[in-house]
Amino acid sequence: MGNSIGQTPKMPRRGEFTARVADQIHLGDGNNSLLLALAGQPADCLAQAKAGQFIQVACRDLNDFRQTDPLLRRPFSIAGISKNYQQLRPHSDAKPAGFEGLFLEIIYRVLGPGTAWLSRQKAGDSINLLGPLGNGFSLPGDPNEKVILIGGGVGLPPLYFLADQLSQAGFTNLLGFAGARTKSHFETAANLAKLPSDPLIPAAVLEPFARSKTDAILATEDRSIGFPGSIVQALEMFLQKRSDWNQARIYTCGPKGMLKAVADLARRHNLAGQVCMENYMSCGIGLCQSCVVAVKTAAAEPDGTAGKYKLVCSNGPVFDMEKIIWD
Amino acid sequence: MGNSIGQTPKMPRRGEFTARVADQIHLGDGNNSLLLALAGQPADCLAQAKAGQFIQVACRDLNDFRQTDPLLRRPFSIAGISKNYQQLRPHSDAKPAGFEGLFLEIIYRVLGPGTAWLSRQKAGDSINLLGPLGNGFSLPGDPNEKVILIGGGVGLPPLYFLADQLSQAGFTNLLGFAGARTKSHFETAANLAKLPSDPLIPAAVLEPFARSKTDAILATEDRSIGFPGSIVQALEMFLQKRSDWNQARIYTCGPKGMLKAVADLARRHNLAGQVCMENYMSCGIGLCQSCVVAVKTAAAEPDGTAGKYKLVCSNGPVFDMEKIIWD
Amino acid sequence: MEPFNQPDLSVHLGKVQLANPVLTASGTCGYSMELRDFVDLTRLGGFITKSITLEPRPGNPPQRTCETHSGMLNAIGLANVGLELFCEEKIPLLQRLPVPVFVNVAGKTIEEYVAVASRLYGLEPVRGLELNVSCPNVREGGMTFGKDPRLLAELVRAVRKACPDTLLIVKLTPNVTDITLLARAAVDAGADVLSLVNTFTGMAIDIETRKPVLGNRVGGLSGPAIKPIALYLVHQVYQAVAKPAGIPLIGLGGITCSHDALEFILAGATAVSVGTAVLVRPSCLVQIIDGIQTYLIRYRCKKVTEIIGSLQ
Amino acid sequence: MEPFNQPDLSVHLGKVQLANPVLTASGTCGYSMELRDFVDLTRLGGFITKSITLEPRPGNPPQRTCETHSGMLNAIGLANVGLELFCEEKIPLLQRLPVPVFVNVAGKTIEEYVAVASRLYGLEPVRGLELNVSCPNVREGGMTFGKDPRLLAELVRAVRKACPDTLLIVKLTPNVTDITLLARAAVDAGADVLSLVNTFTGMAIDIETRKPVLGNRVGGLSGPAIKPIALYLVHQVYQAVAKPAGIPLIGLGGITCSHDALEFILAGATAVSVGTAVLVRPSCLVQIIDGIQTYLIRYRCKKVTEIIGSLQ
Ligand SMILES: Cc1cc2nc3c(=O)[nH]c(=O)nc-3n(C[C@H](O)[C@H](O)[C@H](O)COP(=O)(O)OP(=O)(O)OC[C@H]3O[C@@H](n4cnc5c(N)ncnc54)[C@H](O)[C@@H]3O)c2cc1C
Ligand SMILES: Cc1cc2nc3c(=O)[nH]c(=O)nc-3n(C[C@H](O)[C@H](O)[C@H](O)COP(=O)(O)OP(=O)(O)OC[C@H]3O[C@@H](n4cnc5c(N)ncnc54)[C@H](O)[C@@H]3O)c2cc1C
Ligand SMILES: Cc1cc2nc3c(=O)[nH]c(=O)nc-3n(C[C@H](O)[C@H](O)[C@H](O)COP(=O)(O)O)c2cc1C
Ligand SMILES: Cc1cc2nc3c(=O)[nH]c(=O)nc-3n(C[C@H](O)[C@H](O)[C@H](O)COP(=O)(O)O)c2cc1C
Ligand code: FES
Ligand code: FES
Repeated sequence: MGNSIGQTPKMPRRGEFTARVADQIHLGDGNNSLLLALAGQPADCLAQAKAGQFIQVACRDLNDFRQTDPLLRRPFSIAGISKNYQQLRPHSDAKPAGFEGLFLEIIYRVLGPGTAWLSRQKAGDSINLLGPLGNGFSLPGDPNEKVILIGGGVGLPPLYFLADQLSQAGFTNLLGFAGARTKSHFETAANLAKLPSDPLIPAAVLEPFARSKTDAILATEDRSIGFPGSIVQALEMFLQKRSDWNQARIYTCGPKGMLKAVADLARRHNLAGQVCMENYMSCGIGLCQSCVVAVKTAAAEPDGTAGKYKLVCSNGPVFDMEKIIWD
Repeated sequence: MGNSIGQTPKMPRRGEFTARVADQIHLGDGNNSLLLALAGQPADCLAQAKAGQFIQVACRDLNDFRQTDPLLRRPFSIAGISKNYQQLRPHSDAKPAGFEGLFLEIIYRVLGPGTAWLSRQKAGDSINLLGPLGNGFSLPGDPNEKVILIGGGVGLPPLYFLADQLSQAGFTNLLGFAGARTKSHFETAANLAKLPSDPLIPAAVLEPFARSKTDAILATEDRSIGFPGSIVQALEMFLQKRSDWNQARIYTCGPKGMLKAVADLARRHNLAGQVCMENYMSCGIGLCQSCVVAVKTAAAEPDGTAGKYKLVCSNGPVFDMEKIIWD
Repeated sequence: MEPFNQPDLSVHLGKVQLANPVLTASGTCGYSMELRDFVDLTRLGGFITKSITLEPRPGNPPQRTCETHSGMLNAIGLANVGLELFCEEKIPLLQRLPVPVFVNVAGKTIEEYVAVASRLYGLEPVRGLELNVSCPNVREGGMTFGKDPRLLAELVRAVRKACPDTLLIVKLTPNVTDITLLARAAVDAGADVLSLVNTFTGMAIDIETRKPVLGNRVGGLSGPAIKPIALYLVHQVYQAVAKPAGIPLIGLGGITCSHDALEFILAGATAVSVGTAVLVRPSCLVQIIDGIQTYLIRYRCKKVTEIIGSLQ
Repeated sequence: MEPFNQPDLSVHLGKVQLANPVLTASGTCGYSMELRDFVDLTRLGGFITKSITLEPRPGNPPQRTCETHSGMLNAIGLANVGLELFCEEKIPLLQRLPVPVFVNVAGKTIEEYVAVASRLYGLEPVRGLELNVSCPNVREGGMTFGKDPRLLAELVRAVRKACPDTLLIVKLTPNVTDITLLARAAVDAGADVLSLVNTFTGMAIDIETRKPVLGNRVGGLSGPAIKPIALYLVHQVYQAVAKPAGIPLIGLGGITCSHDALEFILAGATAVSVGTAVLVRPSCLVQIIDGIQTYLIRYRCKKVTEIIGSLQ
């Protein structure tokens, strides 16, 4: 199934693969979860992927040379990887027939032609991808450390995957902060029955966090559910109330405004953390130099980014929070 | 369902419509039959369509302005029109639920990006079309006249529709000549059990002709079924044997080489007839002047084609055979 | 008075007022009657005809067009009925169109342009002339004029002299090193309006026959593929020539939706023409008008003229 | 001896032999190591690096690229590590590549071009230099050289003098009225090979912010959208300059598959470069090589050189 071209015999770090759609389910608010199946040995490098890494998905049939619009691939964070279908689809009874090997989940929001195309793909259809790309989150050294995962909208998927990996690495003090525009974003993923009356009390409300025993706090900007306001405000208020979390490590992903607010909060509270950046990408693999972000560094870098720019696709997408120049 | 923009209140001659896919079935040899459903009054002008007319089909979602490849519409002959589903799908038990109004059939071969897209459309999907376009065949004045319908490959569909219309107009001496590369072209449409041992004896072998009581003679170039060779050779030999058909009117559609051979044969046998031309089209409605074919005329024409060129899309696609300059 | 919330879409091309900024492009919209079953032509800002030449022209040998990625090549070769038949048969039809009509004129020599322009001068319903000095597909398409500022100025002066108060639009070719030189030459010689761009010279090869796909070997590229280049050229001409000289521009090249049209307007186009997209979906013309209106309402603009050239 | 049915794909760019006609394009393939997980680089005909300038360049402010219909705009601004770091860190990596390497050189002044070229002259594994005189995105991109035949000749002569027997490739811009004038100037001044085309200057506007999408306001258009124009320019330069002068061409602009590559070869390109398509799918490079081979077998050609410029 998977194929990668021009690989050296040893296990490749990453490559080009043809995945098959195992299933696709509609979440709330125009979001879909797409489960890709990859069979065969070449997919092994994807099994090693770290949370924060992403894949570049061709949102058209690359073998049809007569159709080249939309031209470029689209980047999506890996939302989960497992050889066990049930782990990624806890509510499904059985694995869809005919799919073996590795399952890789992406969660995306339908915005333009690329995601519209993705949303039309059905079980059994082929999808070409490059991955795993970029550098993932680095986990804290001590599994007893408290960890806060804070994300907004389509910034949440890499944090779900991070919670999986932290949990597998023995971390138990995990707390998710999930923000969205409105409650329908959480429609299928949240167990609203478990929602505590005080929105700042963590609970096992959000399924993709709950699967790795991570309680969560929700916030919606239209105040329709959870904390009324931005998820960063929620974190701010939470930290004021809960001094036991004042040393927590912070991992975040989401829209740029949110990331900046989180970085700001972390600086004020003297918390260390990492941010998973998004940026406009044309290649995702360090070829085009599109995806630069300004970082606090002076000297020219050997990787082709001279001076203040770093490539989100290759040097990131995960960066230490305090390194980013937020403008 | 159907909508046409900027129409005068009286019934429009033609327009832009949004049809829904009622069903799509695979015929042999990479050919598909697509049944479109059009509801509501605007579709009335399509109900008036004549055999030989065609529609221009957008083989992408025209409302997604971010995706413009393949850019141009694709022309397809109308293969059948009916308010009665069963007439176009005699072998289906019941009309698919949810489709009312007019059914329009096209039969096409998957060749490039446009037809590949079409082949992926499923029941319920929307397809935008312009039609009915061009001028159809003109029927002989006397319903007792003998009529030969000779076509090759994807040139057959307009002849199926013509047989329907001739039959409805009371013609009974109809004979179909159907050529293809190989027998799989006729896979689902032919009733091979009824195939006579002498391939030049007409029989009710081809379903879309048989539905209008038109016997047919088949030919395949790879000699896998029917007359071994080209369908024009088959007609030539048939006319030699059957002098009773020596006054027949001829209607033809197919690849250019075949049309030229038919026109040649008609000239030699002194038979009158019409040819339905195909040509590379960019608009299908007389705007771009792409689709010219050389015709025997000297003076400049008021329709924008000066001198020797006529527009296949607007002056045709049906022309009197002897008018075409075959080069 | 416009009703509340209905922005004023009207614009002026010189002394001619258009109800809205959306025009047809020359050569893709015939003489208007071809379109009427598919789009409400009374909604248009204006109509620009296919190029008219002094003598009728059969056009180039087929294949005349060919699809490319998000675009198409054409080498029609200015096929048209010629001036006399145009006046006789098309003008009466165009008279029924309740929107301003502009006739696109092409020729081999200055004399030919002048002959056609003089004949059309003052003829109802012709509200202006668009000089095609940029057809890449025939030697007679005026491309020599379109690439040489001195020749272009000579041509424009001659037509201006023959038609002193007609609205004179000059349609520029993009196939030049510096389009602003041509724009300036046309304006200095008396053009009232510039339209840009015509097609880009291009080619496609059939690798099986090893021959060019088009009968004419080369053709002009149009459609969404060229939009970024066309938009840049409109921006450049607006900044360097049109804005300082107070000359309105008609922007075109790859427009398929109101989003595209608005990009051209923000870049400095007073009006836009739609060519290739009309071949695909005539009703896009009306959708573009409606989309511009929706945009203006969304941003609470009272008039479309507020946003012309408002790119920051 | 080639085994039966295996056509000879090798071509010569001057004295440098390539195993096949497929090269990377400058600026879309990094310094090669970025690609190795996705494509077998040993299969390539040759490798052309990102443009190198004398000093390191951070490049333009983001947003630096933007997708368009079947194409993309880029305004990277020649971001690169600069000559010294290139020699120190990239050259050793390029040495491991078992295919001919060509370094693309850009500069503001003739002196800068000469300084970079002289430093690279004779350095292993550099088999030739490609002069970028056509970057639309920075004033220092050499575009002034690329548009003026006299300046271009001066530049080429200076580099030729500094590097007497290096393979000298000059990469032309398509943004000119008559590309053959530039081609001829480069050849007369000592270019061994011409490569064409670089990107077309273009623009995209965000209608919500009313600002250009790109930080640099304008950028260069590449990808399938431009293929018909690029192909025509290669055809034109081949007929007017390259064929009579016996100079090989590297054709590029929108190539994504072997079909596209073959069109360029039939039009007169001895080799082709692939840019934007590599950003999408690095393995297309190998698919293009294989596709050319299949085509030659299908038409029973013994050598790819048989079909170069064989357009009828
Ligand atoms: C490292 C990374 C990880 C991402 N992970 C996810 C994810 O897990 N789930 C998800 O829904 N989205 C994710 N995104 C964003 C996703 O790539 C875009 O939503 C998608 O490309 C939109 O494509 P489209 O064709 O549907 O819409 P388009 O019409 O192309 O774009 C819609 C909007 O998205 C922006 N956009 C377009 N292309 C990109 C791009 N390549 N990078 C960033 N923004 C873009 C456009 O500027 C526009 O505003 C990620 C982006 C990056 C860079
Ligand atoms: C009046 C008319 C009626 C037609 N009726 C039928 C029909 O009933 N069934 C059917 O299968 N086909 C029919 N065709 C042909 C059909 O339009 C083409 O097969 C189709 O456009 C191919 O599109 P594509 O994107 O799949 O392939 P492409 O890759 O675009 O084309 C594949 C081949 O078809 C040729 N072609 C492409 N576009 C056109 C075009 N607009 N007109 C003619 N040839 C073209 C190309 O030159 C190429 O050789 C008809 C054509 C015309 C002009
Ligand atoms: C089929 C076709 C025919 C054309 N004929 C003419 C013409 O006769 N005169 C002219 O000035 N421009 C002609 N053009 C150019 C268009 O008016 C327009 O400048 C160009 O196509 C770019 O706009 P578009 O991308 O919207 O099509 C023609 C274009 C096409 C596609
Ligand atoms: C992201 C990007 C960066 C580029 N950088 C350079 C460069 O540094 N030097 C150069 O000569 N050309 C550069 N180019 C131009 C390409 O080499 C090529 O000429 C152009 O993109 C057309 O080919 P394509 O359509 O195959 O991409 C760049 C193109 C792109 C898309
Ligand atoms: S997206 Fe191309 S270098 Fe990062
Ligand atoms: S296809 Fe455009 S005029 Fe016939």
